[in-house]
Amino acid sequence: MDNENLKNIITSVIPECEFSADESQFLNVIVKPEEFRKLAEFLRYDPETQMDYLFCMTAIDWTTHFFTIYHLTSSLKNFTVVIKVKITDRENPNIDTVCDIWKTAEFHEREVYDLFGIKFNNHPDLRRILLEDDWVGYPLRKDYKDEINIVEL
Amino acid sequence: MNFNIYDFTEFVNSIKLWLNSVLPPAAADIAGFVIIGICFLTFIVILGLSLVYIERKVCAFFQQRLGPMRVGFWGTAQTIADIIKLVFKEPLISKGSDKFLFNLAAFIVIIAPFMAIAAVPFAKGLHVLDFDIGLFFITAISSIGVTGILLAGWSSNNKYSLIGAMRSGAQIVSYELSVILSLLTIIVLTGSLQLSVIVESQRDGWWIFKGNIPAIIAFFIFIIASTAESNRGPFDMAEAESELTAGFHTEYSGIKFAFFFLAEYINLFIIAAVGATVFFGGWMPLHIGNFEFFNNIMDFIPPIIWFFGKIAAIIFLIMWFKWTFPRLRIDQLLTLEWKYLLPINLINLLLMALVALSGWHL
Amino acid sequence: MTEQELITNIETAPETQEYFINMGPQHPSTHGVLRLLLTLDGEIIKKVEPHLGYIHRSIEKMCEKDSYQQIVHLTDRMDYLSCHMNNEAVCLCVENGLQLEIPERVKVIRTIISELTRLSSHQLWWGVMGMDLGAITTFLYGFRDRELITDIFEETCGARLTMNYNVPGGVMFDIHPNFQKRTKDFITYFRKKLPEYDELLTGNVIFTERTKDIGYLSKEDAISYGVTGPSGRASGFACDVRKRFPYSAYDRVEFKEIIYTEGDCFARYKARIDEMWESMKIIEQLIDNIPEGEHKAKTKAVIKLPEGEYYQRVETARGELGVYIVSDNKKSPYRVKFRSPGFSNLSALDTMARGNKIADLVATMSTLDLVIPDIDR
Amino acid sequence: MGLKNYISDIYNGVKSLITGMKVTGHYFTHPGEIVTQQYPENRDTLKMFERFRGEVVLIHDENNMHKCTGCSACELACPNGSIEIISGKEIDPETGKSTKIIDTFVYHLSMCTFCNLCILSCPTDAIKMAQGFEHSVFDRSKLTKVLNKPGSKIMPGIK
Repeated sequence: MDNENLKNIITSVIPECEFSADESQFLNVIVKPEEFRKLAEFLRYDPETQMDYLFCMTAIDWTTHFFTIYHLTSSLKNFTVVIKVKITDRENPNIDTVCDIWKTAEFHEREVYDLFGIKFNNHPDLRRILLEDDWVGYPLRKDYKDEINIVEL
Repeated sequence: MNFNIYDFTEFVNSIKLWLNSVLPPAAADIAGFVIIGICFLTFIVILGLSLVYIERKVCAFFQQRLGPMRVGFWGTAQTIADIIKLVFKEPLISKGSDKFLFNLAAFIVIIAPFMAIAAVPFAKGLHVLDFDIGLFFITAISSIGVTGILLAGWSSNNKYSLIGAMRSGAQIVSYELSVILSLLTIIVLTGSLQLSVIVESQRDGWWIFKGNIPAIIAFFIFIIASTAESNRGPFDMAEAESELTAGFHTEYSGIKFAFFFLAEYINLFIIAAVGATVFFGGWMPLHIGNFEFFNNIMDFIPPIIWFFGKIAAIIFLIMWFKWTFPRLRIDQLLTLEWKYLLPINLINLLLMALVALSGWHL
Repeated sequence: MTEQELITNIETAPETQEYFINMGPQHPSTHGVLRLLLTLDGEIIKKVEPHLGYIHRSIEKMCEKDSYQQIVHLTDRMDYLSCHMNNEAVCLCVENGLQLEIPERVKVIRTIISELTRLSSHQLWWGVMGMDLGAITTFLYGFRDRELITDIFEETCGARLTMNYNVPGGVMFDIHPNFQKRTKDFITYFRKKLPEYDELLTGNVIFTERTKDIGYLSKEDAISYGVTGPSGRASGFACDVRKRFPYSAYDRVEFKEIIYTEGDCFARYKARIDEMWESMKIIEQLIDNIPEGEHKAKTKAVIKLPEGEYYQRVETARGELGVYIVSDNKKSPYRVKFRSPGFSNLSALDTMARGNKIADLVATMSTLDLVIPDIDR
Repeated sequence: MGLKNYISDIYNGVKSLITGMKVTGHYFTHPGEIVTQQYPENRDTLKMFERFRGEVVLIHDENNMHKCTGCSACELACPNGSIEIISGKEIDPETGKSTKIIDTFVYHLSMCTFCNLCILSCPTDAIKMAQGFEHSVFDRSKLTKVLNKPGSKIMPGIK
């Protein structure tokens, strides 16, 4: 299946999604947080896609909004899709968890929560994973300031 | 004073006579106790230190290393340096531990092999406790040590220690059976539990050769079971440093830790001594039936060398096990005992009885 | 009574009480500062809860300040046992972004050194695996053979562990004149020594009893948890990046992707042992055919990646390492994410260890081959 | 059948154990294969490989001349800030022009990760990695080193 087909399938589920420029490495889909869960479930369980392997999950802070980024592939079929969820709420960013669909997301979501402060609704155990529990702030946000620990060279 | 390295009876008697001549009888007895006690203390310390050194060297050679090389010639003074360090270390007692039992445990662990070593026949006449239940006494006393291990694990107030102690309890209780049954196999032939009688009965050949196949099987079971009983690898469940950090002696430091360490090696010595006495004729030189010429040559080597040579061989074998095999899991350990060693042992005992009845042994 | 029935019996017994044990951060078999909070019933594990971050060094944050050349040396400190592959991942990602043509010689050199690194990592793992199970001698034998590889590295790359041999565009130095000879000598030597590993551990009855049917991970779980590398392939998950997305010179060598379907500790053990044989095969194919040429493509002193996102994956000794670079056309990246294999592999530990004993947890952990700096980053 | 399995289990188990013991036994009886190096004793014969990265040194020739122009390219290339170059000015007596020279080349060994990036960035090959690896000291401040020797000058002709 090529990217065109994949685009069609995804559009049939989520009509309002955006696709990124063609020259990027993988097919990029940008969706809203409310629709993300639906798309994830579809891609995982639909017999045509069967995206059972979430090989990378992270987030980016674009100062005005966040992207949570899911790199998905299938162990049975050879295609990859990157779902980007645009979260515009900086004060209280939240998104549905997918850790019941891909179990690896449990740790990765905790990491994203830890470093970006994005909350995952219905996550069974959302705590900081790398930093201490009483850490203040979310270090990978671009507006994070730490005068003691960050040394500017 | 008549000194004979082949027979210590006269030597010991002359000391006794001399003591009696210079002291009143009660005082002479007490003086005798003190002398023996001091001898054993020195012996145990030297034995412990040298066994630690030997173990480290043997282990190093198995692993293509050189082992300790710095202190003294080829590192010979290394263990002395270690013990000095341990003596000067602070004896830590963790908060929340039962202090009395915590201290007591270390002593119980060291006392058990201390008492057992008294019954070991070193050479003809060089034998402190030679009574008719000698073998029974050794096996009974040396299992007191497990009380110390259990106490140590419980009183440390540390979960790792407790797990280690419980494992060790289950292990020693089970393997005690195999040790005793494998020794019983030979007792069928000797008809006595007295160690001097057992040694004497091997004047024309060691039981491992005379006792036919059952004796060989019994010896292997004995080696396995006694390794397990002394908590050494591959049966070091109680310590299991990669699982339980250090098991029952996690919380011990300084000289009390040294006690545990020393006790392990003295136990090793006692096990090897019992094995050597029962299966390899103790201090008895290698004799083949009525082959006089050969027997005379063998007799020329002093019995004390025979005895320590045999012990060294058995200890080496046990060390070889330890430095080759992975550790068993606790349930596998018990499976090995109850499903394999014990049934084999019982059948073997029957076989031996058959052999003894039919006179098939030499 | 089967073991399962025994476990249920214990579970239903009214007087037993679950208790917690902290395994780590200072524990001999967590291989670093990993803390596992175990919920135990007697010796049976009810739950494993990993607590990470004891050596979190915020490498991803540091990358946002560093130039692309400087990022490479930070990745050495992630999975220090497969440092070359980590470097290679970043370099490939940057080269990919720059559309840089890499000399053939560089590709071959990188592949050989990658495979040597994999060998050395697996040798260390083998030694440590034996030690975790109580056979300390294996540790020394593993290190003995590994020493020869580190010597090769030291001669060519200048360091034994954190080599930093890759730079964007190529490798830092050309190979040392002795490199080929030493590598060939090593392969001949190690072909003799590897059967010894089997004799010591693989066939050993105690070892097989300790590892067979322990720490089972199904294929579905392996994929869902993203368990990759030899651990994933032992569960039947064909995830070898070298086969699926060949990079460097992997498209021109023949090797087998080791796949076992048992999914237990022994399968993971066997997968790594077999991988050592395959690595040696790859090196043998390439060592005599290193093409002539430059050891480095020309790059600018200040590298600026064009705006965009770049994802590159490589197969490290522990599994699939992903490097995700988002660039905004400055001298340092906007965001770097390292998808480290250990992090995902560790997340499956709970599933694998439940219902087993503490001793099995140790075996399971050592077959997962965790490197803590890789997990914490 | 059960009994047969039982016995073959025991036989195979014992056999595998003996195979393992053979391996360790082989090494025990072949002390010639011991790989231990006794480090402080073998200092005289211990030679590091020429590419080994032990510490950064500034190359001085026999006339106490070095090639560092003080351009601080290495300072910029260093990811950890382990190099600090404090430069001064020198007035050429013949032409009267002032040129930039190094005053002190400070090297913090405690921060160095031996990544070799400074060496690669140096335009005049003034610094190199030396093979010394015995860096342990009792006082941390001793790890901060000044690499240019006192009274050293820049080699003529290096720009």
